[in-house]
Amino acid sequence: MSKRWEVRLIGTGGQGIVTASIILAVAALREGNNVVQSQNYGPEVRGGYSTAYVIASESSILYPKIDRPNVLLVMTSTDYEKYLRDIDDNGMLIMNGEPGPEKVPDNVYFIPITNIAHDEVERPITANIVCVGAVVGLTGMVSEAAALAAVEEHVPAKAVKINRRAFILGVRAAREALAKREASATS
Amino acid sequence: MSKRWEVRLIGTGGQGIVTASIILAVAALREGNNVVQSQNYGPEVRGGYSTAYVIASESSILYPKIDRPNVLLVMTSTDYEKYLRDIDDNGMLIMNGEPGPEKVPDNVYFIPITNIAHDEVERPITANIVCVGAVVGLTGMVSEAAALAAVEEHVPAKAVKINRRAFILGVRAAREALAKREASATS
Amino acid sequence: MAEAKLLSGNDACVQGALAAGVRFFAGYPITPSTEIANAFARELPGRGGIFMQMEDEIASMGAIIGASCTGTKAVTATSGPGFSLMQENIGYAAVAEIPCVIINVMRYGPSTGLPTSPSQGDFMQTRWGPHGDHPVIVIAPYTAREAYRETGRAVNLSERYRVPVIVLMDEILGHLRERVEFRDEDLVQEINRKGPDPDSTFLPYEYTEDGVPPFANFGTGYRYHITGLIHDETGFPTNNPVEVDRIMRRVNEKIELHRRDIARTQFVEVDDADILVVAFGSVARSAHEAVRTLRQEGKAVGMVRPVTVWPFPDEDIRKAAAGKKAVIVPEMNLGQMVREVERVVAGTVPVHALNRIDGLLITPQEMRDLIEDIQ
Amino acid sequence: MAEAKLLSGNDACVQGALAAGVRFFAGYPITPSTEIANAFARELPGRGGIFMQMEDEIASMGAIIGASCTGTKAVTATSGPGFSLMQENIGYAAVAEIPCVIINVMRYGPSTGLPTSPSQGDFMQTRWGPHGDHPVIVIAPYTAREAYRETGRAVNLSERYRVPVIVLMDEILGHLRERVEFRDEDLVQEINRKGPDPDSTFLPYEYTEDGVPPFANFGTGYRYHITGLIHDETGFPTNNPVEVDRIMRRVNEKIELHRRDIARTQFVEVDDADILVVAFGSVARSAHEAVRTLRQEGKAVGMVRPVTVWPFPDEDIRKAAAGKKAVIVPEMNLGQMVREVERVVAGTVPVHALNRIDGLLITPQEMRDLIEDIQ
Amino acid sequence: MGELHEKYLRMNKMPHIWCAGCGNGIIMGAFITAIDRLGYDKDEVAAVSGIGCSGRITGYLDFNTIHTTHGRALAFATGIKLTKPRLKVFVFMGDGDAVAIGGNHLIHACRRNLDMTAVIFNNHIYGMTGGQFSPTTFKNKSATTAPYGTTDPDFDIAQLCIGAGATYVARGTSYHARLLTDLIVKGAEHPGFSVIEVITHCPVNFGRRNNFESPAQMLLWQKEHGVAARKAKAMPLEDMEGKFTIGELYRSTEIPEYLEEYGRVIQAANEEKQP
Amino acid sequence: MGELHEKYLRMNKMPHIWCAGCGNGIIMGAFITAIDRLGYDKDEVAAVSGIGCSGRITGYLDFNTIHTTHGRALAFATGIKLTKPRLKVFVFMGDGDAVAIGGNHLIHACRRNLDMTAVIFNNHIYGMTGGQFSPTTFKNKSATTAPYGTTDPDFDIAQLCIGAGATYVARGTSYHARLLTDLIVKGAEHPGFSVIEVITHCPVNFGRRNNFESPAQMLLWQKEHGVAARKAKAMPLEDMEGKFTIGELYRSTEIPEYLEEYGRVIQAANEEKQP
Amino acid sequence: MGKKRFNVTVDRTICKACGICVAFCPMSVFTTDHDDKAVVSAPERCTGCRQCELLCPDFCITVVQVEETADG
Amino acid sequence: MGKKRFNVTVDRTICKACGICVAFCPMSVFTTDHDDKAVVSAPERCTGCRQCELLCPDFCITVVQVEETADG
Ligand SMILES: Cc1ncc(C[n+]2csc(CCOP(=O)(O)OP(=O)(O)O)c2C)c(N)n1
Ligand SMILES: Cc1ncc(C[n+]2csc(CCOP(=O)(O)OP(=O)(O)O)c2C)c(N)n1
Ligand code: SF4
Ligand code: SF4
Ligand code: SF4
Ligand code: SF4
Ligand code: SF4
Ligand code: SF4
Ligand SMILES: [Mg+2]
Ligand SMILES: [Mg+2]
Repeated sequence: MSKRWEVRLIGTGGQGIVTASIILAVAALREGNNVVQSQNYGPEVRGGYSTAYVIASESSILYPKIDRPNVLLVMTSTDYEKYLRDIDDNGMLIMNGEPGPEKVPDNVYFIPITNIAHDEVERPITANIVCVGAVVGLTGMVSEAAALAAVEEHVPAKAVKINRRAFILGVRAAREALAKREASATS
Repeated sequence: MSKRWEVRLIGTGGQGIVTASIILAVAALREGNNVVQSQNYGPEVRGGYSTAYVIASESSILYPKIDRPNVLLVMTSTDYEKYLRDIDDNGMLIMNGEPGPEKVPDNVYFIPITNIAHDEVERPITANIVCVGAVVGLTGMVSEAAALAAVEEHVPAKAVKINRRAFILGVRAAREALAKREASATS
Repeated sequence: MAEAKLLSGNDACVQGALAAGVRFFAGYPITPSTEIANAFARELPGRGGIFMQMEDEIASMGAIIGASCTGTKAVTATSGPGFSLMQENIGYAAVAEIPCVIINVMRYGPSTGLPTSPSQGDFMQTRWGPHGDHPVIVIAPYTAREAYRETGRAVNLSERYRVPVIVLMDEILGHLRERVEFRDEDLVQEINRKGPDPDSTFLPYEYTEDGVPPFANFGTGYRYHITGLIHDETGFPTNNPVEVDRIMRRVNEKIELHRRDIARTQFVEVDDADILVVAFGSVARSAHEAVRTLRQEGKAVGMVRPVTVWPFPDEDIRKAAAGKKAVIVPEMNLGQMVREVERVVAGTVPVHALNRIDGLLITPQEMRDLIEDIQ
Repeated sequence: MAEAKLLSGNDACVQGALAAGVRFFAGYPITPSTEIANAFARELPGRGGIFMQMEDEIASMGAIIGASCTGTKAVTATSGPGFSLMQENIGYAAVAEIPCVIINVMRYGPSTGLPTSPSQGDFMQTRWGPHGDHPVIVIAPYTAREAYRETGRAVNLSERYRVPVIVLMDEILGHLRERVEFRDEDLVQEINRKGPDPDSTFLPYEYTEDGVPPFANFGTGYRYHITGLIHDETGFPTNNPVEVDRIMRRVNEKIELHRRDIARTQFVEVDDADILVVAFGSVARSAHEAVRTLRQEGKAVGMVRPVTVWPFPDEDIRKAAAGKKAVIVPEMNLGQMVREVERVVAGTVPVHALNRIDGLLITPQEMRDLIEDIQ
Repeated sequence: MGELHEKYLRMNKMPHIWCAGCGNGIIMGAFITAIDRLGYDKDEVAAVSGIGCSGRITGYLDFNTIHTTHGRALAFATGIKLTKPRLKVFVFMGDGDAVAIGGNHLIHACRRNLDMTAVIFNNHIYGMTGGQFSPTTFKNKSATTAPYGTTDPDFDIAQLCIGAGATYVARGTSYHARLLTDLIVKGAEHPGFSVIEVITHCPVNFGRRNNFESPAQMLLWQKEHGVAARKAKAMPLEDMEGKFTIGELYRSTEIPEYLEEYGRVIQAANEEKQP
Repeated sequence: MGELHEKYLRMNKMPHIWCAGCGNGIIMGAFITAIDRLGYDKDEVAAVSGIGCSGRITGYLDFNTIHTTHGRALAFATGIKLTKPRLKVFVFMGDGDAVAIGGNHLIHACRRNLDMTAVIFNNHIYGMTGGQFSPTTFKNKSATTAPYGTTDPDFDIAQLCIGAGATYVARGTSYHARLLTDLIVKGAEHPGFSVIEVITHCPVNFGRRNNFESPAQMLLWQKEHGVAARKAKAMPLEDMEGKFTIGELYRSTEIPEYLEEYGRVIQAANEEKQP
Repeated sequence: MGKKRFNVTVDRTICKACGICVAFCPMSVFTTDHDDKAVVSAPERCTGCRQCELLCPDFCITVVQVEETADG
Repeated sequence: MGKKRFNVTVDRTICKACGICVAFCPMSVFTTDHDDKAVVSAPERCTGCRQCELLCPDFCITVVQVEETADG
């Protein structure tokens, strides 16, 4: 890991966003990085949206907040334009869903996370793990092996298999998106 | 009133010492003086001894405490020697009771306050008013009229008469003590 | 009220509060403040008011805030242990901007301490007791007459600025009785909180020029919301950083904005003094006495007495101390106000603390001794 | 404990406390400290300890004092509103000299405030919250690793000096998880309170050389009395001025006497700096970051961070500030620690406050901007 | 939403922020229905709440509303009622709010008998802080502070209030919404302090952790475990095992209302004034 | 003083500072008699008190003693008992201490059922602060904060405790000193939390103000108004008017003792540790 | 007597998909959509008991009586 | 049966003159002195009921059985 990763995930309470961010943090930590992970809640722990983030870096992390992340994943909306200004100039934006007909900027990726969890994993609750897969697949911020190990550690013992599947499907979707982007770039 | 009067009364809880000091204070106030009156209690308002004091002066009274009073009246003991060092160099000490056989210093007066209340007024509860009379009679710090008016104001309506009597008996005892002292001084 | 009377500090507070229109008292007994409750119990019911003995000090503080919501001027009185328990709700009154007055008759702490001994150990607590930044006004009278006037003023300031105001007494002042003869300037004027303007929409936490929003008393046709959560000008919770910053600055800064009206400082022979004593409350009586006698002996000593102790009179002290040989700060604690004086004079004048924590009042003689030592 | 783990600030406190031998926790849930209660609930029962959820924070504080009387190391955790409620009993622990630890994970106040937003608004309250003069030790870690170590140290200091120790966290540190890899110096050593000397008569509040009396745990054959009234060395109440003065000076001064052991201050590139930042807690993370990047740019900026925030490191700050062009004090409040810094530098160096009260952390960039402005 | 909602709720604050399926919304509905039935003028109603999910209700109700500190709602309400007795005062509290930190204020309110109505949202958990057990959590339940299951005995709020001298005590549920409205109406009309405990449900912080698959299941539990007080009397004790009574549980008019009685103090004071 | 006093009291603190005729001394005598009968080792007894005249008792008892803050004695005691269960813990409180400021801790102690014994000195007044009315002061009494007579309704402490779930509740008086000793013994032996309310008298701050000419008269009042619980059951209700029951009022063994039950938590935690 | 008919509507924008109406409508008037939100699938079965209205925590449901048919 | 005799003593130094023993001794064993303190005036009447011991708030009274006379 050569750069400082600042990854933010936006979801609604109960979507497992916090766990996803912890999994990313643990994976990065296992690979020898410094990490800081945290989250914001709505009023006390009630309703509304929640955001979680991870900072990972080889050097020590003092300032524990993210101002403009270099990776932003949005579970709750497909309106990517609203979020473009929130990310770092070289940042990547990952939206949950299918892109519209219009041309999408190069740094924006659409991954149908909920759909994958719903239709392919057949367990909507695993959306957050699909999400981990997508981030890892798109960014390579941690190795897939490290990420998978972290996933297995953070899900209930009896749900390891299904979550492994969710992760792999997330990674695969990411790879496909990358390939498509590359294709469209070269075309 | 030309001097600054600092009068302290020592008694036990329930002897009406505080009321006595308030009466002296009100009398002095009515005569146009500045006054400060206060008291100490034992632990919270419980048991033990209590002391009350009055400062009266024509000029304004800032420091509200008495270090060495110029009048000290002790209801609880006849051991005057113990108290001599507590008073001002020109101070007067008034003890409740009869003097012993030995010669008593000039500034020490014995007034049998409790006995007067018990035997002459026949109301032990009026001892504190006898005490007011004694102080007024011995010191002249306020006029007897002002003191009597203050007494009448501070006792229950139905007990005015008996307290008036107590006051007068206190004054009388004081006069007698003064006369005796003068006699012995001239003899 | 021209006739001279013998009035205790505690009773004077009650009289001052009543004169300023207080009609509700809720409290829980505690030495040495109990006489205040006793007097309110006697005085209020015959004046259309209510005296309420609550189950504890937390409830007492809650009840006076509730009473104030209906537009009733409300007071509680307590001492250290009870005052400590009131902090959370004092913070509530501060942030929700509910007028109310808390009389703290200081006794020796911490904990049960010495219940009948005086102290000035709560000086800093009156400023910093509740969690979080909050506005405060604290007034410390030093005579019964001033207890009357300043308690009345406390009620008025709380109404005018929608802020809890603390009257900081101590056992000595609370329990002593002294001659009080009210003059015209002592007469407490009743000041009422500003109400909503009937011609415009009511915004419960509106940004007005004076930094103080209008208050709609409950039951007068304005249905709005009061909360201890940080709220916007509508009174509803917000965590929008811009709104949060804006309202909390206003709430805190309104005190500074009105410092001239809120502050009261007494200067005694300060101008030509070499040595300055800074003292408050009962200790200032000793200090004043020491100044008086030293002046009689031709010594150039003066005194500054913060009557309003919070906001601390930074400028008054700074100016008074300028060019003096030394500043002396006597306190019945281990040195609390002296920290403020040190901060304010910022090294320009040597500052000497004179502290007593044996439960007794510092005497004028002690101050004289220290002054002689310094000279 | 050598393996790196992801640990939250709140969990780190729990781990540190357990390592120092804590076997009792009593608390009442409150955001953002609740995870501490949750973790103790899981960890204690399997280690011979007891987790107790009390009816409120007052009871929680009472219960940990009671537990400490039997010799059990005891902790509670809370945030602003609960911390305000604990003040009376914290004063009790201070004057009765009962070891215990209170973790305050600061949130935005006053009152309910912004329950999930960080703040440093309780800085002064940790020093002055209870009525009356009282000793305090307050430690403010800035990383999870330090939260572990300093909570352990807090337990030890409370045992060694018989004083309540406050661990002052904030929402940011409490809720973030970060890499923690314990080194040897982090290992918490268990320190136990000094017991009675079996060869001499036990005096519960004996004047010893180190100013700390021996503690006899309840049920070990010493039948003595503990009270929150001012007591003499036998432990029984006294109001003898000489005794009162003596014991209360000892109780308060023992902190100063052991300052060297209690104090911990971090100095970051201070010596050759022109500009000094003084910061604590999470804000110090931003400050440290700012110093790091400014140094990379060749700017002579340094930082002093009080780890032990109370007693305030007067000397450390004074020395560090000497000769600097300016001192900057960034805080997530309206300016609390800055008052201490001003007092201490006493006008020798200009002091700039940088305050944020919108519920967000001050950024390194803001500090850089201010520093550039000053230069 | 219907007319009732538009009349009594602050529509610009809707939808409320309570979680999906949370009982609080149902109780709020039952409450405004009661107010409508009582015919109170909105300007003359004061709603007071403590801190907790339940405490949020005052933000939505279009009355004179105040959201106080945790556990202290009744103290604030006491000050309001005493100084403007004309106001109809309703106090909303959670179980933690009312009987953990606020227990003392509750029992003293019961004792005093000042004419106010307390509605206690008993969801058997600290909802807002994320699922710690409360003094009403049953045994063997899971909570964040009871990872091994709860062992603390729980309060019977109604019994507690009766023991404290309350003059009107009722228990409803969020499931029995019509009954709840009735009980609130009766409580409000009772001259003196009235307590309505509402057995309700927190699907997020209680249900999920305790094997309730859905909010509906939790309502079902209420339906199956709530037994009408009258019916319960006729039932053998064993059949009531694990169940609870609902309806009016206690009512007495022996103790006069607080302010009525305080009138004697005022009278005595006034008499003393004229010599 | 006799052997008993010398054995259990700190003789260097005698005579105590309670006022002439105060009931507190009588209760202290009954208490040490109970301890003697129970045969407890002095080193193994912890006595905890709050603030008030009654709270002073711990200064005189020769055990492990702690005089806590006003109203909080039970909270401190809970910490002591939980961490050294071997100790026999007794908690002394005044009426203000126990049911005004301390009411919440009392009801929670009743609910939890931790094995301690609370002795409440109910003299129907705040003694120490000089005679303000308390939550147990009857109507129409005079107090410094009730110059026109009290109008607040009063708590029945025993009913309050029963409502809160207490498993042992008894009431004695300072007059019935032998009975009081019995009740303390039984309370101490009860496995769980026990409350003994003691109707006692404050001649100085209650008696004087309320037409009791002497302490003896106040004891007489207790004698005449305290009716044995068993006898009361057989009496027509009218005859009990203004009277109160004494003796054991409630006892149940249905609810397990707190620490016993907590053992389940410990067991579960230990089981989880060994996989 | 005439059979009453009711118009049942769900405000989908505020429905939180809690499933309560689905579970408690005695006539199974509701089903759920892909987001688990309530859908009025069989309004004709509605008897106007208003259980759904009373139990919907989000006040999404309105039941209005439409007409009275006289074919009884 | 033999009639028991008792030695009743009052510790005058600690007696607070409350009058309780005087009022409650069923045999009127006590009277008061000029300070209202208790005086054992008729010890021979004592039946050893110990009411005085139990009710004296200041633990001033001791009742000790002396001897058993056989003149019954
Ligand atoms: C003094 C204080 N302590 C703790 C808290 C934190 N807190 C907020 S709500 C709550 C309890 C919530 O439970 P409950 O009262 O049952 O309400 P619910 O959320 O379940 O409706 C707590 C402990 C607080 N706000 N103030
Ligand atoms: C927090 C707090 N509030 C108030 C007090 C003052 N105070 C001391 S004792 C007491 C009440 C005494 O009454 P009670 O508990 O009945 O005891 P008693 O003196 O009658 O035995 C009070 C209010 C205190 N010490 N602490
Ligand atoms: S946490 Fe529970 S009580 Fe709170 S809103 Fe959600 S479901 Fe309702
Ligand atoms: S004031 Fe009353 S309770 Fe206190 S010691 Fe005196 S008589 Fe007893
Ligand atoms: S009113 Fe009754 S029948 Fe009609 S939809 Fe609602 S619950 Fe179903
Ligand atoms: S009950 Fe209301 S919120 Fe729940 S599913 Fe039905 S319509 Fe939606
Ligand atoms: S033992 Fe009985 S009879 Fe004898 S003196 Fe005492 S009270 Fe009287
Ligand atoms: S009962 Fe005791 S204190 Fe009272 S008069 Fe008799 S001997 Fe004296
Ligand atoms: Mg709840
Ligand atoms: Mg009492």
